[in-house]
Amino acid sequence: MLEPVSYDIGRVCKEKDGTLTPNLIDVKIRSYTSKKSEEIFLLLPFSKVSDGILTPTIKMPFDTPREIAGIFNKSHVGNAKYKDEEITYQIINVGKHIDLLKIEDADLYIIADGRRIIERKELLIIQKIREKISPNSGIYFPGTIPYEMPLLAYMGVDYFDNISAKYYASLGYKFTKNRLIKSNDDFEMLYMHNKKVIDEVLEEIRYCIKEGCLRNLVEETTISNPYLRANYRRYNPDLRNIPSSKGKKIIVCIDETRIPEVKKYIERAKNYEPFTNVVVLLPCSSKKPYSTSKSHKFFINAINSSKMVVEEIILTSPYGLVPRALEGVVNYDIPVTGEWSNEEVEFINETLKNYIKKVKEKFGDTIIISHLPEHYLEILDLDDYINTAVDGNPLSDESLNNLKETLKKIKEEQNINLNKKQQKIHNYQQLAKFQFGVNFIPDDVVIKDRPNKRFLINKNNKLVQICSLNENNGLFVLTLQGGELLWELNGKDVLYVEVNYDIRKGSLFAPGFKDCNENISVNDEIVLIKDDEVVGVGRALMNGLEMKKAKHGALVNIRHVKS
Amino acid sequence: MLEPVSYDIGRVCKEKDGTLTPNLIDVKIRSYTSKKSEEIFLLLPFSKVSDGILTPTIKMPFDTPREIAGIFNKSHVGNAKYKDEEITYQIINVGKHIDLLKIEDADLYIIADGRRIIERKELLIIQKIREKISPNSGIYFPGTIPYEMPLLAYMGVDYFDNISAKYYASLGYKFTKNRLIKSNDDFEMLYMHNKKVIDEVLEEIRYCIKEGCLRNLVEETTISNPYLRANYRRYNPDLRNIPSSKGKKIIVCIDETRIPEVKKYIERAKNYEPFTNVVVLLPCSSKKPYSTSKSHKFFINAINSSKMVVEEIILTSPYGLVPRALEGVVNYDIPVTGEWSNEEVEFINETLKNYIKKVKEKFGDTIIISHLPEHYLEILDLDDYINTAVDGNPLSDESLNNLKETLKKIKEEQNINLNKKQQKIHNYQQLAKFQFGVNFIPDDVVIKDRPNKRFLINKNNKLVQICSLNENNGLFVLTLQGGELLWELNGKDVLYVEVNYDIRKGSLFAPGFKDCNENISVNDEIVLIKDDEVVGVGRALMNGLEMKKAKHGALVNIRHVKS
Amino acid sequence: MNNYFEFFLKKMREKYLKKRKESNPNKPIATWIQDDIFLDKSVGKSLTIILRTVGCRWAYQSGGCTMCSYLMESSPSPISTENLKRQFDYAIEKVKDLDEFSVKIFTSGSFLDEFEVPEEAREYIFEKLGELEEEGKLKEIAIESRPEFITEENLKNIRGYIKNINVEIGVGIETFNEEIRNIAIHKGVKTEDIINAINTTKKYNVGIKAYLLIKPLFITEKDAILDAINSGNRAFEIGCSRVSFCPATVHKGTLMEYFWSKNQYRPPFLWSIVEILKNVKSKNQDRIVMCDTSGIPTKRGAHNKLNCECNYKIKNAIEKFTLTQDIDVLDIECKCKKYWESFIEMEERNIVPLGDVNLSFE
Amino acid sequence: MNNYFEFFLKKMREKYLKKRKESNPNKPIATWIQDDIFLDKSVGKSLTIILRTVGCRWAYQSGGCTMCSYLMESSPSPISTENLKRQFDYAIEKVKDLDEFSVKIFTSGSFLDEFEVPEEAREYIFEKLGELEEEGKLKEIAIESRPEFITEENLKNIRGYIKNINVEIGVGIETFNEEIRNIAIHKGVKTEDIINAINTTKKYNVGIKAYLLIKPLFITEKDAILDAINSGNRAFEIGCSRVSFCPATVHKGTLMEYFWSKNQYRPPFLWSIVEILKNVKSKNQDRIVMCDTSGIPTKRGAHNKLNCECNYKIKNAIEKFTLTQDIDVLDIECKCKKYWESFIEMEERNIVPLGDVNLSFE
Repeated sequence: MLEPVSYDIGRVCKEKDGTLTPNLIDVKIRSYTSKKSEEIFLLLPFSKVSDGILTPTIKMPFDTPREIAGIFNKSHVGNAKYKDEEITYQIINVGKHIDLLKIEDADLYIIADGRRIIERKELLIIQKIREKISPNSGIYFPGTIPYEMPLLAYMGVDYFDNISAKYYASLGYKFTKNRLIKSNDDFEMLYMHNKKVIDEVLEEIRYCIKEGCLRNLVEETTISNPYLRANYRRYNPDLRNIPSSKGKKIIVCIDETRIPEVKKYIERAKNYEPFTNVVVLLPCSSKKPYSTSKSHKFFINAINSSKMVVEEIILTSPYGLVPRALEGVVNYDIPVTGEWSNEEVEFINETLKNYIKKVKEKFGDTIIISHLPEHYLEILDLDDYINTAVDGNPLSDESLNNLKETLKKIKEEQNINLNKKQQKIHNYQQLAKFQFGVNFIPDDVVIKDRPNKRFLINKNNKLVQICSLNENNGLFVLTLQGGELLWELNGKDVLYVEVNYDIRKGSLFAPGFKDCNENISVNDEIVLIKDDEVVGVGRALMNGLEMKKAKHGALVNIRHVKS
Repeated sequence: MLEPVSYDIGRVCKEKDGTLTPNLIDVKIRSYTSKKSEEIFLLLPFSKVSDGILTPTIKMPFDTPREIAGIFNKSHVGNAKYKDEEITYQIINVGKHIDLLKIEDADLYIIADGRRIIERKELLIIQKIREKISPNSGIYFPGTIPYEMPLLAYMGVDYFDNISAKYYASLGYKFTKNRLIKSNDDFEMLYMHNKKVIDEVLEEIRYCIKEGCLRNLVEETTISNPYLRANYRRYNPDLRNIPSSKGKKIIVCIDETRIPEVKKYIERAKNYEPFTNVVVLLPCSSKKPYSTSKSHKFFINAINSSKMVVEEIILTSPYGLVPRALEGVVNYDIPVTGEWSNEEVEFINETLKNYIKKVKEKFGDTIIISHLPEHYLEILDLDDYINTAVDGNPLSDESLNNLKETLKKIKEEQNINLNKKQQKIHNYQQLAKFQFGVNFIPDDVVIKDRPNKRFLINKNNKLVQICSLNENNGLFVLTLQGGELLWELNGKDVLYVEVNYDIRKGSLFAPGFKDCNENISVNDEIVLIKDDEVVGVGRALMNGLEMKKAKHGALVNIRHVKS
Repeated sequence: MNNYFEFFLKKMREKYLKKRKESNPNKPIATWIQDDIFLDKSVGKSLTIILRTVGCRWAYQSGGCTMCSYLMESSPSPISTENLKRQFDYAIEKVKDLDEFSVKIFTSGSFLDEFEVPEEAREYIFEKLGELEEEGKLKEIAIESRPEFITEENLKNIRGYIKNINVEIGVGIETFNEEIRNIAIHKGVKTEDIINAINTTKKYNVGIKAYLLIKPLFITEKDAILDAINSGNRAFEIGCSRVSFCPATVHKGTLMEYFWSKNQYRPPFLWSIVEILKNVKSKNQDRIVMCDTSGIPTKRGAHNKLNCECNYKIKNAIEKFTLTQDIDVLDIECKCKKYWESFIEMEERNIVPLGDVNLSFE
Repeated sequence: MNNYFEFFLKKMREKYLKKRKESNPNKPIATWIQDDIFLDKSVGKSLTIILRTVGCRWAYQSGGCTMCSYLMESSPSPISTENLKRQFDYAIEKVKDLDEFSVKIFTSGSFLDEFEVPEEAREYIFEKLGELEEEGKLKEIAIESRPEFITEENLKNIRGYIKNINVEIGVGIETFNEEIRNIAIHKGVKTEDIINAINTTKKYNVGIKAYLLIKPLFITEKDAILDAINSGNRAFEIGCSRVSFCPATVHKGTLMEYFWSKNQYRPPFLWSIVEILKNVKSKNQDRIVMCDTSGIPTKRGAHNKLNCECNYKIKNAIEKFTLTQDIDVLDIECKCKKYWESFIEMEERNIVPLGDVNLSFE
């Protein structure tokens, strides 16, 4: 019933009539008993006969002892009409016995006893359901309060209702985005207000997913609620539901080392290989990519004028360590207070140690140069390094000159003769590994800078482009030749999608899909395969696992097709 | 122009007409030039001649170089009519040169260039102003966006306006509590909506101050804004603006060890003295006070049945360490994930070490018994202790029995014979030190439990009550005799307020105030003094420093008066 | 699966029964006189006798019903015929000065079950009652029994002593929804048995008073309302002589208490009861519709918003209605009714029954 | 305090002047022919000559005005009388084929200041212009000067050569608010001096064209509007022959640029200019009100919301207005006007001038 439009851990989907989710769902819910009775009596002011979701008469309370769970129908499946469409639904009512959960094939999954599930911090059941079901199926979590909705959407819920607006209005409570306020306003005013707050929160959820900042909205709405916060902290989202680089500044104010964006970066960057054993540690800059900042222009200038080729490594929260090669994929804004949390210190030192270990493994000896402000040195747990920022200020003339002279000396003493151009290619190769898991850029690649950065190889005495660089997110965009090269070198290790028909430019829909690499993340550049041959390249609209479960809708945006 | 009604770092005040702040202020602002010109021309659609705040014609931009700061009027003072009242105002316009700030005596302080001050993270200027001015004076911060308001109110701002609603509506932006959303709604709809959001945030600010949860609202609104978050983190609020115990559950989801409630507790608890050298470390419980929880009933039962008197110490985040004596003053709700942050671990170990040091100083030898769940032991940095929770579960029959037997054995071996009743009195004495800085409960105090907990001493062969215990916030409530005892024992070291007239029950107003102990916090129990004699006891309505600067309004709630 | 359920209920029952206390076998559990409505709609006095027996056989055998703990008041040691006679004599003494009254004999089980009341005791009691009938003092008698004991034999026996006056047997029908009766309530009674019992009693001109439970476990407030209305109407349809609604009250030691204590069961709203009574009465205007009000409006019994002032008003109205059968006395308004309506809607969305006001954010 | 300010401005000026380049001393900075409006409201051609001199004495002495960097175009090395003559000759050549024209001579300073234009050069120029007047070709002449050089002697001298036609001296009055003129702009000219100069010119039937600056530093948009309206009306009141508004454009190396680069100064909105022109013209319907449009609508010049389509429409309208003096051409609407209104209100509340659209949250 739903087609995903965009992902940011949570997802925005489109209904057939164009309505976007997460949103309110307009279905009636009642039990078989009610239905039957309603057909006989029509006396209650609030009951009207209509079609909708039918629930079993007897429901399972949350703390139902295991011994008596058998009397309840735990997998209640039915058919209903929704917006002129015949849909199947399953009601999920397993109380605290999540192991009893048995997912059937359905269009809509309705979570029973949501109030209790939230109270008892068992929200992870949502993830369990979402993992198993088709991206075209919806999850409906009834009865929520506004501040619960962002976290639920983050976990994969598509549908809500606004009955809580009425319920809490009847108790004299006024909604805000974060709490319920006791109010003297009359019921009708409170009810209208509360419904509006729900609409606004839903609008903000959809907005934030599209803008890639749903996590922030979740932080905002869970931070004053220990239950929700605990549920949030325990949730390990599927990192394939965010792109490798968002192409937008992300905001990180808490949980620095634990947010999905950072975890994803760490996962992807772990294969980074250093180019040389002379490492210059640099501070981060507020402007991104770092190299466009004033301070980094000074650093780069000092390094270049030494004629020395070094590993430029930026130490930063929340990413820990960013090699110059990968600076294009990180873009973030953090509160600048000059303080580091213990988590940050630990994280930065751990990643730095791993990195140095890697340099040592490759080159044996290693020279670490710290060109960092004083407050970095306080947190740095390094044994042996040269500090070139002598006065604690890496931007002072003295420090910059010191950096230059130090590098010059090292160059002379060690007689190092590395090629800047080779490093540049090396860096792009590392970026390719970051993006695709494997490299496909040959050492003799030709790089053109205008009108945009393009990468070409010599094929049959002709230069053909294999990819270009998207300056916005710092990632490569494949050409067909690039896709072929990737496939040639790595086969099914690459991010491929296999199709079963002759594709054309546009969208790959579910029926044309045959198989794919499950590691595909949303927005990944992918190679399209048919009968073991590259037939095109494109961009994934959902992750690989989701593609496999999809029943309809577009899976891939096909950009180039082999003619 | 304002009289404080309640404090929670920020403050709610009452205007003469009963309006509560923080709120919108209805004053006109324009420059002398405008005023003069408006008198001549009335052609601009948006300008109407009326009284209001007049600003100098020439204003100082934020980055004005110091050399030319001299051409600006940095302390612009004037008179205006506000709600039929003649008020004085000062416009604060010192750009980045906060050292040029010179506070004049005024009713209203208007912060010029607020947009830039926020952007440049110089919000601490608010605190600088608030420190110096009378609690009866207001601070007006023009031009704010909804999510800036809670932090500003937390820092001491009383007045806002809703001009940003219009400004951003004209740019096509819709307010939420945390962000601006690009919208296609028309100007009038956006403008109405944005104004409503501002009203709602202001209502929530007032609500949260009264409920004692303004910090939570500030966390919610700063967490997605690195600028505001940095300003928040750099802000060290005056801890006298929260009571020693809120008497309400506080919510702590982030910054566990840095929040004012914890800092205040640490500050007050640092004088705690142990009763014995046998210490049992216990885990916290969700129910507060701990001793009313199921688990603690088991612990206490095991301890009591050993007939051993021990120091019961609860290890917990965010407070670190809570001796049984002080358990009544902490009441909090935290996300339970079973994980500790490094900050929490460090903090807990530090406070524990300090505590053990104190025990050793007093008693020499110390026996530490850990009766904690397994995940506590992982974080505990203790050299020498007995673990009685043998199976990792302090609630198992085995563990509880083990605790009891261990204590029995210690009692026998060490031949310890402490009196449970003495410990009880000791604990109340420690609580008195926590609350008043000094103890006033004699060792031979008589404690009655019904109808409420009361403390009596023998005076001229008559039992007279010195205080009772407020079960709600775990603190003492003084009687006149209690006040006299406090004053007798400690003089001006106690929390006293000196008056200059013969008081009656009710309120002490500013004109009757003479002097006070500056350490008084809001809600503190205080002793009223006249001519060096106790004349009554009461509850402080604001902190001591604020009292000294107050010009009108109630300062103290006088409960008992010497007849 | 149902076997696990029964096993669980039985163990729960056994565990709780350990707390049962010994008591005087010669005194009934309770006995009192009250105003009551007779089948001819006249109002008079009734004597209620709750005999102390060994208790309900179904409760012993199968763990019993999920809301019932009457077994706790029964006797842990055997009750002899002699004991029962003395209990009856003790009670009947109370009406010796009345000119006209009815007698209602309950056992918190089945009066007709020999396991509880041996034949000899039963005949003794009927004989005594027969005498009172002859004296013209006895207006009606009522006893209580599960349907399986409503046999031709037993009825013949009764009518041997009680010749003419109205005899009614209260039967805990609870509901006509078999799923609710046998799963949610665990009554162990089929609808078929009930119909058979009714047909049998008709032959002997004995009435059946249908006891209907308002809001068993596991169903929502709305279903509870609809189910009670449905069952009330059905009871009259199939020939019950009157209907007595019993709004659920949370008994100690029951499965209902287990869920209630976790705030996963909420006793019915008084608004729901009012709705049910109005509805059933207006469809059966010449019939007697009654409602028990014990437990109202404590937190274990039926209640609206706790502490709302309407609680006692409605309780009184229900009592008045039971006596007068006047539907208009139930016309009561209170602004907390909005909460009831909202609760019902919220609960339908939550699918699973909600507990009492649930302010998890506080 | 003001001394520090002047010292700062001077240092700033000196620092920036180091970047000044040498140029051909025999060519004027610029010269062009354009459509223009004469004092009698007829429209014809005018020749503008911007002479290259050593530049404005005030700028050298005191650091000059906070928005002006014309000194950068002046010559770093001395300009001789001979050079000036050649510049003039070069320029005047352009109108040799025209039948009727006016001549406007500017120096980016004061034409009447001997420091810039030696007496001999000035007399040479006036002589030549006198000849053109006699030929009947010259319709009007205009020069530019700070008021301190508008002396009886100088005027007598001019009128010695230029007998009858309209002579106007452009004076950078900027505003009639002394605080704004002398602090915010740092003009170094008292209102008194201006009035004296006007009185002097009147005696010689020489006109004064008031140059008024729209939106100097340190004042809000609203104040800028009101100040410009005020000053425009005032200028006519005290006898200026015409008013020419100059919306501020951010020049390089100025204090204005310093604040603009930090987004702490925003050039005026075109809506503000429209408001000013409409207002002043409608109060002075028989007078000529002009407005410079250079720099419009770049981000350094006056503009509405950048990239809004109304920018060029309004620029054209202003140019048309200057030529036709028809106020109706300024009746333009665009929905970005709401932003202008809101900006003004927001800025009044912010007290200190705002920068351009300021989306700090992005």
